[in-house]
Amino acid sequence: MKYIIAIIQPDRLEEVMQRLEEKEIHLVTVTNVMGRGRQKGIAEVYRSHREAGTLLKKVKLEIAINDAYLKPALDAIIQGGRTGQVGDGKIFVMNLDECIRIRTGETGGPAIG
Amino acid sequence: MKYIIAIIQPDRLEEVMQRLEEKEIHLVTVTNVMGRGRQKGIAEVYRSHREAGTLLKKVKLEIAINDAYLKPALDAIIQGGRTGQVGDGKIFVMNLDECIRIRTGETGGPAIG
Amino acid sequence: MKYIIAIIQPDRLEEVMQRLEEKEIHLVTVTNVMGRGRQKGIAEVYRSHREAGTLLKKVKLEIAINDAYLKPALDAIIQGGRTGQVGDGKIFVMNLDECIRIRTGETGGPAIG
Amino acid sequence: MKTNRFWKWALAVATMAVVTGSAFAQAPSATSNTAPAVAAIAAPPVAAPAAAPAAPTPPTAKDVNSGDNAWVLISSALVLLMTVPALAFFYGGLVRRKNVLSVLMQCFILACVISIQWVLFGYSLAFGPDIKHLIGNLDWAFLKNVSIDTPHWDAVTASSYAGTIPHQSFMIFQMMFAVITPGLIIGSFAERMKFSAFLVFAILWATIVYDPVAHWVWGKNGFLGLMGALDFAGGTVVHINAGIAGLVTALVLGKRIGYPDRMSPPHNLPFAVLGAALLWVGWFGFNAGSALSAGGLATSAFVVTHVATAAAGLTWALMDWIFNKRPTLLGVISGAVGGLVAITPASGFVNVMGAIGIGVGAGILPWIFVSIIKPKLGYDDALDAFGVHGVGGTWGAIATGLWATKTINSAGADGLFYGNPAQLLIQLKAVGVTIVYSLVVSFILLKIVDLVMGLRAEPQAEKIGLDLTDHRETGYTVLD
Amino acid sequence: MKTNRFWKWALAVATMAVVTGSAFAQAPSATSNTAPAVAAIAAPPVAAPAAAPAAPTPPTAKDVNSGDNAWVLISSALVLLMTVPALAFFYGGLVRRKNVLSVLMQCFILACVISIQWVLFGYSLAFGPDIKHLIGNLDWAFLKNVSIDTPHWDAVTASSYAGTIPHQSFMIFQMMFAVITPGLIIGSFAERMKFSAFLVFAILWATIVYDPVAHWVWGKNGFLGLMGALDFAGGTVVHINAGIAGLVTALVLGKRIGYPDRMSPPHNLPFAVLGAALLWVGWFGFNAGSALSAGGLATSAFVVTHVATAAAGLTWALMDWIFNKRPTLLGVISGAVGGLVAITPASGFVNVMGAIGIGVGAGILPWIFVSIIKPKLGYDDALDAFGVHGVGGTWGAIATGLWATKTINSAGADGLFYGNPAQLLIQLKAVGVTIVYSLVVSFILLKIVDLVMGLRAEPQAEKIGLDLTDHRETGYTVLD
Amino acid sequence: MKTNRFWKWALAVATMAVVTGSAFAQAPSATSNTAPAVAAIAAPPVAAPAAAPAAPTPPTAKDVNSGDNAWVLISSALVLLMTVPALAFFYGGLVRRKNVLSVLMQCFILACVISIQWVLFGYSLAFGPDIKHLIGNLDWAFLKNVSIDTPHWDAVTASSYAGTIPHQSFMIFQMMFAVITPGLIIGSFAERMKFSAFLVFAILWATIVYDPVAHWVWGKNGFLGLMGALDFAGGTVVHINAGIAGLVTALVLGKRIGYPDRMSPPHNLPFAVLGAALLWVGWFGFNAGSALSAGGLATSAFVVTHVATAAAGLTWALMDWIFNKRPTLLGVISGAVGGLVAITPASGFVNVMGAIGIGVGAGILPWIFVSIIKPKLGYDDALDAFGVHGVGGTWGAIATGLWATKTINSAGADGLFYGNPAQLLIQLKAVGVTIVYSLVVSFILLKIVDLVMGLRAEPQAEKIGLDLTDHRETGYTVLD
Ligand SMILES: Nc1ncnc2c1ncn2[C@@H]1O[C@H](COP(=O)(O)OP(=O)(O)O)[C@@H](O)[C@H]1O
Ligand SMILES: Nc1ncnc2c1ncn2[C@@H]1O[C@H](COP(=O)(O)OP(=O)(O)O)[C@@H](O)[C@H]1O
Ligand SMILES: Nc1ncnc2c1ncn2[C@@H]1O[C@H](COP(=O)(O)OP(=O)(O)O)[C@@H](O)[C@H]1O
Repeated sequence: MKYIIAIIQPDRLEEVMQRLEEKEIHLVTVTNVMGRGRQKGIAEVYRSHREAGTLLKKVKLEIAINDAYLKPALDAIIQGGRTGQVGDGKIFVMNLDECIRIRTGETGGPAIG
Repeated sequence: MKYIIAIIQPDRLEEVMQRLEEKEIHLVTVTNVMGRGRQKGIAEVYRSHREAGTLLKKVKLEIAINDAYLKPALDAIIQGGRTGQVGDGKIFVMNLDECIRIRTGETGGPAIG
Repeated sequence: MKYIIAIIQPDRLEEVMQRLEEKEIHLVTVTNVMGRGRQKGIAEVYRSHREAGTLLKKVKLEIAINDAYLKPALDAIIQGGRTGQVGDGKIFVMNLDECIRIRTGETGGPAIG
Repeated sequence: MKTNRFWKWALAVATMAVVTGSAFAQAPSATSNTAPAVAAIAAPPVAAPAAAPAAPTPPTAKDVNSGDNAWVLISSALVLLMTVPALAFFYGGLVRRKNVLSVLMQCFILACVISIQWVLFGYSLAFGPDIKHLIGNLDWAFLKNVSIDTPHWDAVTASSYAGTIPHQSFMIFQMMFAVITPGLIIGSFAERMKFSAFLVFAILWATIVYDPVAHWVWGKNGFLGLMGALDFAGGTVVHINAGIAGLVTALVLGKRIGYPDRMSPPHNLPFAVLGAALLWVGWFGFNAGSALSAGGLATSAFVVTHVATAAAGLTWALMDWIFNKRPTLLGVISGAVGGLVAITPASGFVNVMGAIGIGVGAGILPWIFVSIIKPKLGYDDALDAFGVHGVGGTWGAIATGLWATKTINSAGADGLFYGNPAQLLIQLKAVGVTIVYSLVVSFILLKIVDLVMGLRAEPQAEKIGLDLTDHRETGYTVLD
Repeated sequence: MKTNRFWKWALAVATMAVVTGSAFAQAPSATSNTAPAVAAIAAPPVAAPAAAPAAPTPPTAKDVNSGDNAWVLISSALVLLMTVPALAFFYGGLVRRKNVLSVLMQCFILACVISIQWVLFGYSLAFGPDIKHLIGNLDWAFLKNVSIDTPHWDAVTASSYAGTIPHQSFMIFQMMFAVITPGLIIGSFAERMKFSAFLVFAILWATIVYDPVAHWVWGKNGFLGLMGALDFAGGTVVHINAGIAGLVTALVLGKRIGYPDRMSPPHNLPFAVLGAALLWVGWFGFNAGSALSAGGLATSAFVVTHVATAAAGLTWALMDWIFNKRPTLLGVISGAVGGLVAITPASGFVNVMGAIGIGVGAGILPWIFVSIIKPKLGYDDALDAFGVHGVGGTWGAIATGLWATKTINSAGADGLFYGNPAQLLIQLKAVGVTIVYSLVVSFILLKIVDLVMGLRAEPQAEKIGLDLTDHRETGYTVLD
Repeated sequence: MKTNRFWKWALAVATMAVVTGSAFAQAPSATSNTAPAVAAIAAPPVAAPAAAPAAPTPPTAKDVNSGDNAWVLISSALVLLMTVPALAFFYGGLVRRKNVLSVLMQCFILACVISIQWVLFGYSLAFGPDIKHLIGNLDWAFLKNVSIDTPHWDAVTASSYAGTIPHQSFMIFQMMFAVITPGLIIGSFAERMKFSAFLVFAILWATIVYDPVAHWVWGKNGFLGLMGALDFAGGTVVHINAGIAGLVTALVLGKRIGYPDRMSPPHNLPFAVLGAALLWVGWFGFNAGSALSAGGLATSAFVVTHVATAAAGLTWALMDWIFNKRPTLLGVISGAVGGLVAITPASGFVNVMGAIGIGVGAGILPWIFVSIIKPKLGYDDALDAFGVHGVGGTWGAIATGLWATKTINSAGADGLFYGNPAQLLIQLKAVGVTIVYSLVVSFILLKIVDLVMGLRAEPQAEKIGLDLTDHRETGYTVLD
């Protein structure tokens, strides 16, 4: 089992979700985050005082997934999230040791979906 | 050492926190998240325009823990978080390589608690 | 590759970011979180009703990094985040299996930076 | 499916047709040309709220004083402001995020539905020609006989509700009171009452509780008014009335799930501050507008309203500081609202030092109630509608019997501190009558509505929040 | 670099010098001592908006009635309140988080820039001495001949815009209308128009569309007014005019990226409620203030405004309840605003039952338009400026021709329901003229601005949000 | 523990007893029947603020003009609105999330505490019978001799503060000025001053700085007024006074931790916009209300206030556009507030073109100060109370000496541009006196408070935020 963390542009969220859906990956957790990356932020100005503005709004997706679904999930995120411009974000994949469904107590692969 | 990520219903937070407390697990980090799962959201309607509303408010707990405490922690979360209805959420467990207490610089098991 | 999760005091964020910058670690994702730790919260009072107030505002940093940068990153966070008082927070390190840059499709070490 | 749709449309169209038709049918009788044609030379405008018996000539359009009318109109606007947005935000900021819209919705729909009730029959019940000192008759239903350009005139008592403003100005000013009173109750049952049940209850309560009580105190020949009860701007009619109804509702509905230990704090305290501040500003219309003219009485009511509020806000802050170690913002605004409530019945009868006394009491008594007594009794008056309006209103009605003085308002009376203990007794009687009536009738109405449609939201709905379950909306987006 | 800086400063200083200089130069002619020295005994103040022809003596300072003036001044303040903060928050709460400031900015800058336009020449174009029934001349530019202490007097028609208040009181009251009208259009093009293009368009539109239409209807000898068109407070001039311009803008600009399926819901619905509530309160100034005096007509306009709003809010809620299963808060406030819009032209001419009829219609027609027709047609009127103001305004203008009655306002006319079908025709003509003119000229202006500077924000800017790209600011911080 | 509790309660009860007792004791003397019984036929109401010497008859209740009184009462409500919620939200939106309540609390408690100070002795010090042109005596303490139904009359100068409204109307209007002035200072020391120290400082400052300066300029026989200084609505008394005090506080308290590089931007810019918009609306009460009547002078003050504000908002936007590439919303609202400040002293003396000149200056000068000079000097005037109020107020006071003209107000004077350079000198003197006095005394008061209780919050408290550390509350919930 794998745990995918993806940081994407906020306005790509809908697109990515749809692509995941198409690949039958329905379960996902989404968080508002701020990111500092290569993309230069737009400097904000308040009463002529410039704020560096290095942190940009991003959206984080977390998806726990069985190994068989890893490739489709990554493809979906890349297809949905790519605009080709700096700031598109990253996908991180970690090993997931265990997964439990709270409602039923199921564990492992069956619990994940 | 393990790193637990649990997605639960917002209104079960207090209950879960209390159960963890009872098992002497005091340290936890909480985040507001939105989740898409099996639970169907309630469609919102704005000027007769229906919003799909697939993302529901959830709460994410993160707990870094020594292996001995893993079982009690999982039990506490399951007991506190279970309502038996779809949407109760998931627990994910990952391996934790290292843990450092910023204040003291302690590392490993002793730093975690 | 490693995945660093650090929970720090909100008002140390700028300092930590600067220290990371100095060590040429530019990429980071930041999230608002609430934490329960050893630090006692300040009890809030509403119309004489005391709220326990165990959850305190914290900031979470996530940094994916090549192994060579792990030590400098940890140092930067500790230096920037330490005040010596309870509540300074923790750093957690996990193993990162894969990293993909959405924009280019690059993977592994080169994608991380 | 198709047929279903058809019937819905038919219903909608029929509704419109009926209203439109009736509008047309009623139209001619609702005009203003009912003023007597007698070419009487009008008496000079009288500043006192009850015209002196020495001026028995019915008023004509020439009596309308533009300054007085401007004041009452702007006061009416200020009292609407008190319901939406002021009360809505005061309460809305104090509930949890998931219920903010439900509270705003309740306030807003009241502004709609009670206004219609009022022009259809509510005003006539409350202020129309008296039936046995208990209720108005329906002569003024649909605003028949309520002139737009001549002041009201009551032939029986040879007096006017307001001798220098058009009758409809008085009507609309009073309408805003009828709107806000059921709004105050919301504070007690917030976060757990079904919207449909709320709506039915509010309409019934406005008709069966508010309208009669208003008639007793303020209507020409109402029995509490005849008895000599002093209530300048609504201590009994508005605040005790609503406060008691709130208490009953809180008891009948039961506690919110998780009360008292697992409730979140106010989700947006600045909203509550915005509401409280606008309540303060709007209350000048409520109290000083109740002079129904822009002379010295309005000035005096304005001043004492402000001073009592200031004193009460400060006192609550000090109570917090002394007993809870820190002055709190929620405390200051609660105190200020308590002060506004308490000075309301007294505002046309007391001087500045009386106002300070009333304000200090309004900072202490509700504080004790909310901080000490309520937790002991353990019922869930969610936003302290009873604790602030019921307790504060009772204190104010009694305090009027203490500090009232004829040097401020010759049409009023002296209170205990000015050598007239009888007035205190009268005030106590009026308070007692209002409490008993509101308590009993509110209870009966709640039980009826509960039987018919159920008062309380489903537990699941309460957990998810009423915004989503009752209205299919959320207050704020999370993701951008 | 240094030289660049220098020129910027030079520009700034020069601007100031020019304005300051012109201010001084113009100063003497802008004073008030232009009132005729004739020692005429002034006629008693006349409450009706158009003075009777039997009183042909030009007014003097003694005619100023303090009650009327107080009412018009506070009404002016209320109408400003309608633009900032009311309209700004009504619209601002409905857009996405990333565009909230862009909407607030548009409203705020209008309050600045149109006010200046108005004193420089706008007022003179709209209300100044008539040229061929089409436009005012420039005699009142820079407020020359606009007295601060005597009422307006038009020698040609031997009548006054407002016989009991200083001419400048009338001017500032009308200014607030000129400010809010282009503000209403914002609802149509929100979230995608470039700020610079917006600003240029707004100034042009105010000058070339608003000022003439205002003259036609309200200016002395304007052709629609002469024709007998009734528009008490701006159904054609303000709401149809802005609604149509909104429709055109929505069509010319095209849809927002992602519309209709991937738009987020309102980012802060309580803000929209705050805005709607303050619109309601402010609208009393708009409508009842249009009586330009504080007598019975103001009272009547106040009452019908309130009642129509209540009826419309309630009706929209019921429509939602019937057809969408749940009453919504956004629905109630949309209905209320629709009711305010629809009663506007009728507010000085109809009675309470007419108000209910108009309100019910204003709850149904915009509902149908917004819920059923707009989605079918598929254009992106972002916040329904056309759906609410265009449709509601048209309904109101027509309904005035149905329910108007001389029993309310003898200076008005009877409508169809009172036996005068001719009035309905006149109303339809006035509506038609306004629609055509606003449609054609708005379209031309938009095309010109598009050619010169481009109307629409870059797609990248639209995605990031206009707050950051156009103003370098964000509405709310995320991290603390 | 028990005893401790006992004493707390004893303290609370004692407080109430004392106030109640004194309220009763003072009551008789606070009534209104102190008006001379002379049955003088009252002179006709005079619109000019200072009654002409040709009307030396003391006024009676019959002189009260309902229109004027309505205007002054609603103006008083508007000026309260300026403090809460307007100023509170303007400042509250600009600070960081963790300090929002501390700012709201400061504004709210001022509305409470200064109001009490004012009725107890503040009003008497500022406006009571003169002592050596420096201060009022205590004859009007507890509002003794301040009538609710007759206008003020000063036998010495045979003139009235306001001849057509009850004395208490004038008193309450002035009270709102006394409330907001220390409120303005908050902008300078926001986010770092201890609440207790703030409270003590504010009360002292109101008494020792505000009351005397108000007396000098506005009190009968105050020396700056006698000298001929023109300050219609408070350029020196309110804005320079508060601005300078703000500068001193900023310097004495030192910078916030992390200033200037690590401060977050405004946490809720829409709140600041809400505040600014309501300030604009409320300021009509401030300036046009200062006419103390609803005639031509009120109209003129209303118009120039609006126009100057519009011009200043627009100018700041243009300055931003030229020098920072983009017009900003914070810029427009800062400019608008600057314009309101600058026109304040001039509002009863200048015409519309003067208003534009003043407005443009108010958009440029504070901009330069805030954008260029402040960063160079490096002190931390957190929300630019000095930059906007101090600088804008000084500009306005001076500009009054440039553009004032007797054609607007015959009781005023001509300025430099109207051929009277002497007036400019007088204005400069008044400005100088105010600056020096405010600077020196504010400094001494701050040092005393610092010695006694410490001015500045602990560094730890500053980091956590004052909401939690000083008030045990948070503005918004995160979870839920
Ligand atoms: N190594 C990393 N660790 C944590 N977050 C990262 C890392 N790299 C990128 N991110 C996140 O991804 C976002 C986009 O990265 P950026 O460098 O701007 O674009 P791109 O990936 O297209 O080069 C960043 O704002 C940050 O939130
Ligand atoms: N595989 C997963 N990856 C990420 N998040 C998940 C996953 N499965 C569930 N979740 C989270 O848990 C929440 C609850 O899941 P849901 O399927 O609705 O309920 P249940 O677990 O009771 O079947 C989801 O809203 C989502 O946030
Ligand atoms: N084991 C843990 N698991 C998850 N979060 C933790 C853990 N330990 C600490 N934290 C986070 O770190 C924050 C600071 O911890 P705390 O115990 O207060 O301070 P310190 O680390 O200085 O002893 C907590 O509020 C919590 O958010």
